[in-house]
Amino acid sequence: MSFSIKKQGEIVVVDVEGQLIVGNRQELKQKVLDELEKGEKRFLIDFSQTGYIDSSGLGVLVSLSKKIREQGGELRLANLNDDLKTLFELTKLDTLFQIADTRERALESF
Amino acid sequence: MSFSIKKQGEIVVVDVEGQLIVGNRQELKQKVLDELEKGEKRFLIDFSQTGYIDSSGLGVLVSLSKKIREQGGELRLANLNDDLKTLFELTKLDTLFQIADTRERALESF
Amino acid sequence: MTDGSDDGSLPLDSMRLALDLEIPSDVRYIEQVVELVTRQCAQLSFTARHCAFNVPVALSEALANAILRGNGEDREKHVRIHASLDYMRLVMEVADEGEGFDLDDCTIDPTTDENLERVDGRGLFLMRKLMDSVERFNDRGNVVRLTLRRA
Amino acid sequence: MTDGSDDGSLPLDSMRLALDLEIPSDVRYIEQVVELVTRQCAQLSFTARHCAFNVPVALSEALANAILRGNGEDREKHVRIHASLDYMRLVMEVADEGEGFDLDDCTIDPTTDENLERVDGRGLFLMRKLMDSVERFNDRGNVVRLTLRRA
Ligand SMILES: Nc1ncnc2c1ncn2[C@@H]1O[C@H](COP(=O)(O)OP(=O)(O)O)[C@@H](O)[C@H]1O
Ligand SMILES: Nc1ncnc2c1ncn2[C@@H]1O[C@H](COP(=O)(O)OP(=O)(O)O)[C@@H](O)[C@H]1O
Repeated sequence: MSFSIKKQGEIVVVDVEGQLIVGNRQELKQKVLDELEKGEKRFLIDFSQTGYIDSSGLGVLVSLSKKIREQGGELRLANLNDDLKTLFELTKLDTLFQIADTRERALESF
Repeated sequence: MSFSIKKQGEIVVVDVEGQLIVGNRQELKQKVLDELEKGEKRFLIDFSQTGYIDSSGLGVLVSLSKKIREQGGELRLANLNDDLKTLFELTKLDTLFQIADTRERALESF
Repeated sequence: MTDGSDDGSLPLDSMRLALDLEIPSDVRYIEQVVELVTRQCAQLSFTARHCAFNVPVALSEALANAILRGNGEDREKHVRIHASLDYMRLVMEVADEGEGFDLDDCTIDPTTDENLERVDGRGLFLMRKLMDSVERFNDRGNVVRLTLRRA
Repeated sequence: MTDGSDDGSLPLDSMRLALDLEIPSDVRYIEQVVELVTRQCAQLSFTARHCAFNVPVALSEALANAILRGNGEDREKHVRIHASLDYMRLVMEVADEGEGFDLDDCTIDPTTDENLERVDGRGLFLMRKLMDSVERFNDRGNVVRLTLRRA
């Protein structure tokens, strides 16, 4: 499991490869916060290569979303498979996040 | 698991794909006996694609070897991996069969 | 018992698998425990969704709670996992060395307006949504038992 | 118990797997039972040779004997398989519904000159060569127990 970060135009795109769980969520948090400190404002997390996410992974997404908003930025999510969609629906977090079906749509939506 | 038979020159070559065990040994036996009845005399069984062989599989080889010899023919074996070599050594069947390391050597040896 | 199918595929309804495991209190073990258990579920032809979603998420939550809450991440303390599964159901028991806790008292609803932006508190909620039952398995309350019926 | 390695790989020495299965008396099931059991062995990092050779051959022999000799290939009769394995060993018990038999009386040496060209009689011999022990598990003699120490 790992996170790869790259910049596409003005947007920081993070791919979550494997699980996003209690064992590695801090790594994701730190990577995104580092970019936020450098002044980045627009973030997209792409879950096309993600396995499962646990409650602490969801917690990190909520926390990042708040911190980014506080800096006047935006966090969007893309490419949730059916299982992950269900996870966001069960927790109603689908109402808190802007979720796009594809990476392209997410990038366009900023 | 399956057996593919083809003719190379004067030699009938049988590939054992998968296991040679109580559940399928009759199929091998019948295929070889059919060729023997057609008048074929030289047989090579190639084990390069074989998993494991059980005692009834060994029994079929012994039985075929006898029947082929009775018709004045010859049965040779090739491509035993380390596990299969051990199996033939444990049962001393390595002394009963002519076993070649490669298919080419086996074909040349007739 | 059915007679299995004609191609020699196993009669699943007579099959039973069990697994016991003990790990130190370190969250890095969670992923591999989950993989081990889901592989057993796949063996018994649990649905793809159960194998890729319900079981991994619920079990991760139970393990994380046992490691972090029950054992306070003290590596000297261990978490025991027992899983058994058959054609009817998967049962997982996760035991820690903690004081125990009250499942009902500790479960919140993270979907209310005031809770939606909370960072924590979704673990027990998710376990209950994804499993058919989540119970305290002993009086002390340090063993949680999760049951999932095979769909 | 060791603490596993730093990458989160499981502490195998605290792991235990068990498997129960019942099949009709039909040799077509053998291959899949063998695959199931060897997959569990691989899970516990048994050697490649144990997984690909010792276990498959010895278990096939025990199953074939139970199906053909013990149950006379009567599909109404069943063969039960119990396997349990941990860091130390694999134990497999194969039970049929037959009259039982005497292991020692029935084992021949198929490597002697007069036996070398026999078509049968290598099953018990191979089981004994490939396992650390082969025992009757009950008085009736219709349950064979195979044990293999993890190398
Ligand atoms: N194994 C456990 N041992 C002790 N307390 C636990 C255990 N599991 C859960 N709890 C308690 O239940 C609370 C809620 O758990 P949970 O819903 O998973 O959310 P979170 O762990 O994010 O707080 C925890 O904060 C903890 O107080
Ligand atoms: N499960 C069993 N039930 C009854 N008899 C058995 C059983 N397993 C083995 N035997 C007896 O032991 C003999 C030797 O078995 P084995 O060494 O496997 O050779 P084979 O099966 O080729 O004869 C069999 O012929 C049979 O008489």
